[in-house]
Amino acid sequence: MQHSWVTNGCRELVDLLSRYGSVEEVGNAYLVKVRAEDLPEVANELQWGLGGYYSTSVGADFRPIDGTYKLYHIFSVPQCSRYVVTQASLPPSLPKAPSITPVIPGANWGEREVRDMVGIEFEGHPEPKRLVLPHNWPEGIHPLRKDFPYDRKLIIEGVDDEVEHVDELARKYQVVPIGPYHPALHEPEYFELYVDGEVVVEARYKGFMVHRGIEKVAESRMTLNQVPFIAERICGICGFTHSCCYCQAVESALRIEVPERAKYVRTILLEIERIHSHLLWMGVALHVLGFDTGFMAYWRIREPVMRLAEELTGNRKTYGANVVGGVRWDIREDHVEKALRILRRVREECVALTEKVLKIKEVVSRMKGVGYLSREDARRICVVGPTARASGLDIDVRRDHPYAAYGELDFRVPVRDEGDVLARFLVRYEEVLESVSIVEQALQNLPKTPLINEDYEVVPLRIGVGATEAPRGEDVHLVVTGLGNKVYRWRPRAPSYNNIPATLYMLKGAYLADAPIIIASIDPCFSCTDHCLVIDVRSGSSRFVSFRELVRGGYRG
Amino acid sequence: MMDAAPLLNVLIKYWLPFIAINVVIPALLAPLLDGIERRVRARIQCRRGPPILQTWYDLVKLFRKGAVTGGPIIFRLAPYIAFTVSILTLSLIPTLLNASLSFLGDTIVFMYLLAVPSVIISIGSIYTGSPLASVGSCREVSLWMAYELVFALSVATLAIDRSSLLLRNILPPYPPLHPSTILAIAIIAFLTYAEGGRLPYEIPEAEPELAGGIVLEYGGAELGLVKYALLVKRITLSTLLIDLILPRTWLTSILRSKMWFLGIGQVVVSATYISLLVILSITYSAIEALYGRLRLDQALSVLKKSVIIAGVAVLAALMGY
Amino acid sequence: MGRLGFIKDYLRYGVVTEKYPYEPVPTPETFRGKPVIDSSKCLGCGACVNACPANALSIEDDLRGGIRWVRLFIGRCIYCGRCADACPVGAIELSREFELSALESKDLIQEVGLRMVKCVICGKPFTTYRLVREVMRELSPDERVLTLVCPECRAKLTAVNTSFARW
Amino acid sequence: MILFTLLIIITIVLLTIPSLASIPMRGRGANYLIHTSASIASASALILSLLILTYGTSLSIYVKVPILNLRVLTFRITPLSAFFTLVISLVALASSIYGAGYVRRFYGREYLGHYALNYGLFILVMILTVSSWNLIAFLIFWELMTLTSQYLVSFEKGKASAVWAGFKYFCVTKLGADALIVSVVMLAIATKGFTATFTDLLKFMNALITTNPLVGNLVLAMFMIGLMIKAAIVPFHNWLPDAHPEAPSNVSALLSGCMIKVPIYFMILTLNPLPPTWRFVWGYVVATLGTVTLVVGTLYALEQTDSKRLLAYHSIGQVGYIVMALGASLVLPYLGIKYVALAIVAYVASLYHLLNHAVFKSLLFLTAGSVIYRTGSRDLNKLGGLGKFMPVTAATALIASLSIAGVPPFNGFVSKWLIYVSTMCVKTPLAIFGALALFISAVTTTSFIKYFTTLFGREGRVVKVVTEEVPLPMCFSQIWLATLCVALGVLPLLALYTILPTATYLGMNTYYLVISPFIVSIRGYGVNAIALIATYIAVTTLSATIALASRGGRLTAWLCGSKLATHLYSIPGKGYYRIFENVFKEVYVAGQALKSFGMRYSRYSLKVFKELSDSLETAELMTAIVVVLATLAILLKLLKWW
Repeated sequence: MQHSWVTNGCRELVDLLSRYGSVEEVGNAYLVKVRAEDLPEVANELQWGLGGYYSTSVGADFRPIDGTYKLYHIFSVPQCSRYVVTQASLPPSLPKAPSITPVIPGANWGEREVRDMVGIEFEGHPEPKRLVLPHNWPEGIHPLRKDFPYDRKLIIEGVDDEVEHVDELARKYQVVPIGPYHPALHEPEYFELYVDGEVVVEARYKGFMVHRGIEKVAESRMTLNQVPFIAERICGICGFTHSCCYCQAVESALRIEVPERAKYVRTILLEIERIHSHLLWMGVALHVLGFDTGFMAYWRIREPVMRLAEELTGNRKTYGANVVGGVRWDIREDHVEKALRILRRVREECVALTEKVLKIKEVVSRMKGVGYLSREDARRICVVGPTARASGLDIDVRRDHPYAAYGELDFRVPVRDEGDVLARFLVRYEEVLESVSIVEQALQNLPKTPLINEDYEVVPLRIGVGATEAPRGEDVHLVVTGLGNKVYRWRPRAPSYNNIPATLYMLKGAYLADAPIIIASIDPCFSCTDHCLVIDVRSGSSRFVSFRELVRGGYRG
Repeated sequence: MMDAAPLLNVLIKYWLPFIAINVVIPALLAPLLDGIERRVRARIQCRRGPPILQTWYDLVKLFRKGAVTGGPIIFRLAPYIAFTVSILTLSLIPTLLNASLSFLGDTIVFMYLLAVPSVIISIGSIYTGSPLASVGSCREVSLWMAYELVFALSVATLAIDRSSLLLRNILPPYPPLHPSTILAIAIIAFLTYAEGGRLPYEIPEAEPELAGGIVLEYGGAELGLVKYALLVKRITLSTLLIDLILPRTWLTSILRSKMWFLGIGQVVVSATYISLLVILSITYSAIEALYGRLRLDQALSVLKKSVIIAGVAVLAALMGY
Repeated sequence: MGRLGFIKDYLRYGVVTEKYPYEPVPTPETFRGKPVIDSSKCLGCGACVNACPANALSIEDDLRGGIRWVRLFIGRCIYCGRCADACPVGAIELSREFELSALESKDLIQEVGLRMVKCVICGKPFTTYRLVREVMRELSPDERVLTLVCPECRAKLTAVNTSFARW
Repeated sequence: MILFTLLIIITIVLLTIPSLASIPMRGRGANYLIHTSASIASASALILSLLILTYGTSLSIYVKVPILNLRVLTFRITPLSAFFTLVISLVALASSIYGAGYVRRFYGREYLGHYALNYGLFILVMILTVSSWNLIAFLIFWELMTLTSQYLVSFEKGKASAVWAGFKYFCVTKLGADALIVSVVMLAIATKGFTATFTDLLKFMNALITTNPLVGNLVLAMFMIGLMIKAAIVPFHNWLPDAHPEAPSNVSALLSGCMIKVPIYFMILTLNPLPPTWRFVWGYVVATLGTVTLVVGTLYALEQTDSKRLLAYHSIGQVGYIVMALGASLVLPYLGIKYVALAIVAYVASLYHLLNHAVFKSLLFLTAGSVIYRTGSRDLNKLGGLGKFMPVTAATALIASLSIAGVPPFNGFVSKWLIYVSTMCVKTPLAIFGALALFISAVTTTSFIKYFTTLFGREGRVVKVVTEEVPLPMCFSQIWLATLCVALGVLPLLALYTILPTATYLGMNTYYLVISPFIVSIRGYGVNAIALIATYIAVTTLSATIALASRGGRLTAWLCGSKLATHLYSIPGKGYYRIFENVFKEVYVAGQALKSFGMRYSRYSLKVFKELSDSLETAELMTAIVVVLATLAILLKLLKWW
């Protein structure tokens, strides 16, 4: 009775949540205000009791507003088609919350990032080390606090010597570094593999080396409608999904109705992005396995898709299409024809090529049984996307939390139980075919409505959660709208953020030669995962590079 | 008027110039063949591919660069030694002309010299302590051990058959061609492919895995030399295979009896040699384009199987087949 | 042999890569390349500067010379086309040109200089002639005078007016 | 003649009197006394053996018991024994000079007087063993060789592993000696008794084996087993990898370089005069065992991560090469006149490799010793980066590694090449042996890539030792042996001049050698090797000037501003060839079977001696055994006399 405004969704979920605090429905999410000490219990109930999936943690400095810190944990509850955002207010004097990592190991990174960036301490965290900030960053300075200006210059003394720390494991085995630049993926990352013979005994990851300060910049000096353009630059491949996710978060926060046609266009572009991303990955996977002919062949198939995206949006990367309230460019009738033709060809060639590739012995033998991730581990580390689906977790945001036009289209979610690299390859392959079919359906059923709804008002301090299924998995954005057409807090969480910790599990017991394909198999996007502030200088000291300096750097060319 | 025959005799007596030609021309040809191979691979991948001379351009570019690292002396010297030895190896087998430094047991010396470049570069690479270069070097020598076993058994097969370890005697013409000889030549053909560091066996360098592996630490002119040494090694291996199947003396003698004028037989043989080299390059690179990389243990298992085949060949040769 | 299928593919598709630097690559008509400011149309209103998410566009008033500079630095441009959306007169458009490399970063800057109007009261340049002309076209003749007054002076004037009204 | 006598006297006197004299000395005195005198004695033995080889004559010496007018001890320095004396004295010279520096690390820790006694006697006894010409002399010195070397193996009393290894070594080889003794006793009973010379024995043996093959072969087999245990032929090899590493490194050099060669002398001596059929059979037996030995020994060496243990396993492997070639030289003449020349090549190869192995293996042990001297560690998983501090040791270790690997133009190459030439083109299983040997040569190479790079290359993984080059005497010995490695490789005729007299002495027709193409080819190779090395040197100096002129800066590894623990990036020794070992595990399974046979044997021998050792101290045990032996000998002598 007290929840009569709850329109649909799980009674059970609402009952559970209302035991801990007041529940509010925001778009496709429930916002529940809980006490900090209840967090582990709530997390346990949601993840293990109800069968939900932990997504991420967000910290926010609300001191200018109500004098507290806010800590959000986001959970996806697929069977209710709802996200759950738990909000805990922490006192400004000593922001402290019990850690949920002991309950959900997958929360490890999320909490550590909150600790680094906002300065909320987590009690009982099993690994209370820095994640994002370098080791020699001064204590007590947290970049995402509101009293830290975005263009503040911070000269840091000393050298980050965390890796110098030598433990027994390193003494016993050979340490093989992969990185700071991955030989095949060409992205900044650093894996430390402890190798016995050529077998990996243990692996460690150090990332967040190229933080770009996107969140801070967006919160500080961009307007609500400019953020989509920086959001899509979080990733070089799945940019559209980020801008879409952001727009959905804002739309849900501000209760903006998006026109039907815009939803369809978004769907089409999202799926085109998935097709080219998966084809790219399949090519790269073959390159990592040394089979360059297959690599070139997949990219040959991918090229028409890129050209199609270029025709539809004016940019090979579908950049610049999304704004809050809709999309900016329409799909013309003649494009529909052309797109259908290209998609047909892509499907045919992809099927033929994959059949050929799967007959190549050495390629298959190097994927089969390699990089095994069990269903239980996948669940505990909260992996998402094809990595999860290849380990038997049947989750897909498109189906579980229908957004854009997915609710009206017919598609299948491929799931496999093998949990190895080959399964991930096959899941992606099947997804390409599904995506082709989704785009075809969407193109054929484009509704005739306006493209964009710009008739909305920016109400400050509304919370919205946006989620999309990026090619690599669930992409979650949390937005708190701000005063003056701005964003108060925006936290994008890319899928690789949840998937990278899984590689450490997969690497154990693998051959060193298989490490690159295992790392590549989650289709990691290190630049998605890193998005903050520290840029490294050759002198060996790290410093905070202000936005202005970046501007000047740009001029220097 | 000067008679041609005595001149020729003099030249044959002083065969050193011949050997020089035999060494220099294939060495110059090696990067060119690589250019062809790159082109062929590109075409199979539906790419346009670089110009044929690209490998030469690359090498020249590398030679003009200074070294980046000042590593230990053995590391710095290894490329020079490797390159010298790979050139020396060429002098032991007939290439363009039918002349070589020939002495008893030269087959063994040939095998040893063929191995020296990778051994010395492995030592140099591990010496630097670079993890990926060390792993690459260990892979290189692990593979080499297995190759050596197969190679030794096949050479033993041929040597048993001809009762000689003189390379000249092992090469054709073969009086009766035994099945064991054919098997051994087939195995050597496989080895010339695999030992050339071609794709399913291009494990020590493995760019996506080890970022260049064994040659990772080298740069500039030294890298150029290492790469050149590998190219020369490839052409040496191809030459070995061609020598095993091309009946030079027979061809020359036939042509000498038919054509009266000077040297035409030699010209034909040389032309055949070069065209066989090109054909072999095209075939090898086409095969290479169609394979992925094996893991070291998988590659060694394949080689273990070929050890068994080579063993069968030796046993057959011992029984007189 | 499955492998030979790849050779068959070559025979079927041929060479698919382009001789790009030697041959031009066509771009679709919807392509968004380098933005071009039409200096004959630009009013200097600054709508594009506000819209630009990447701060590629900027406005600078040279008060001494009385010139307003509208600058576009392509090094920062993300080719989103928000400036073209925002421009009231269609002075900025995204061309189909994409070969943007330059030897010096200053080659990547487009500048449009617009003469500014001096305030009739304080004499300080405050906006461009074109903008004033455009605004005047919309207004009734008796309101037009105010367009030549800079915002500060106008604020003072309004304050005086309202105080009169109160009195 | 006077010169010979003088040299013999110098050798014997300088090896006995200082040894005895230094018993009461504890440290420095014993060190300098014994090593100086041993060096001079070795040098004189070297000259003596060279003289004998040059003249090609034999020298006989008798020790008479005046009352009975019996020639109790008979010695004869034949060209063959002179060759072995040469090998022993070459290594002993280096080892003694090296020892003067090396044993300083025992000052104040161990009692050097006993070391001095055993060290001097050990060298002398080895020389006397290969010179002994009757049974009693052979037995006495054979046993003394075991006793003295056993003491040296377990010299470091503080180390339990050393004491245990010495004990195991003693037990195993003692049991081997028992087989030997039994056969010798049988022979002695059958012939003139213990004073029977080898000439008599061999004559008798020939007769016996033709008339009564069963008994003859049984006696011969007993004798051979005794020798093989001492030579560490698989499956009797498992004492060696324990014993050799535990000795002080200069003694390890002697053990691996010389002592395991002594049985080979007796193999040559006994097997060569056999009737052709039995020669052929025994040749095959020996060649097969040699091949098994070289394969198993070297493949096991591949997985070692202890520097001296790795070298010890390689000693097994290299003895396999020697024995395999020896077997081939016995087999080949039987195949026809065409192969007689090949047989001589095989024989030459065998002795050549023996000489080479003595040189490079002792050098390798010395370099390992130098590393121990400076760092105190033998662990290839931990050591590293010593090349910067110990350039001489590193350079000599590289030369020795390349030599044992058989990389041209070093000495190992020539002898291995002769082995392949003599075996690979023969239409018999020998060809497979040759091919396997060629493969194992590759394994040896990779193994020494590991040995060299782990010790001297990269950065040390765990032990970061600030260290310096070893003292001068040690450097000198290493350089001396390294020079020999190069010289014997580039100028193979040097070695041939010492080997050919032994062939003539054994009645091989060197006529074949002169006319056969092989010796020409050896000469031809000599020329080519010089050409090769000339090219090497030219190119390397040229490139060195270029390379060193363009000296680039070295950058440290960098991780986006973080420091990296780069020394942990070095591969530990165990990681080098793990995958190869896994894939070729069948060899190891087979090797394990052989090893378990050996283990069973050694366990048995240990059990036998365990009871003895429970009640007796090692020294007492030695005396006890000498007494027992002497009594046995006297008893038997009396029996005969009576």
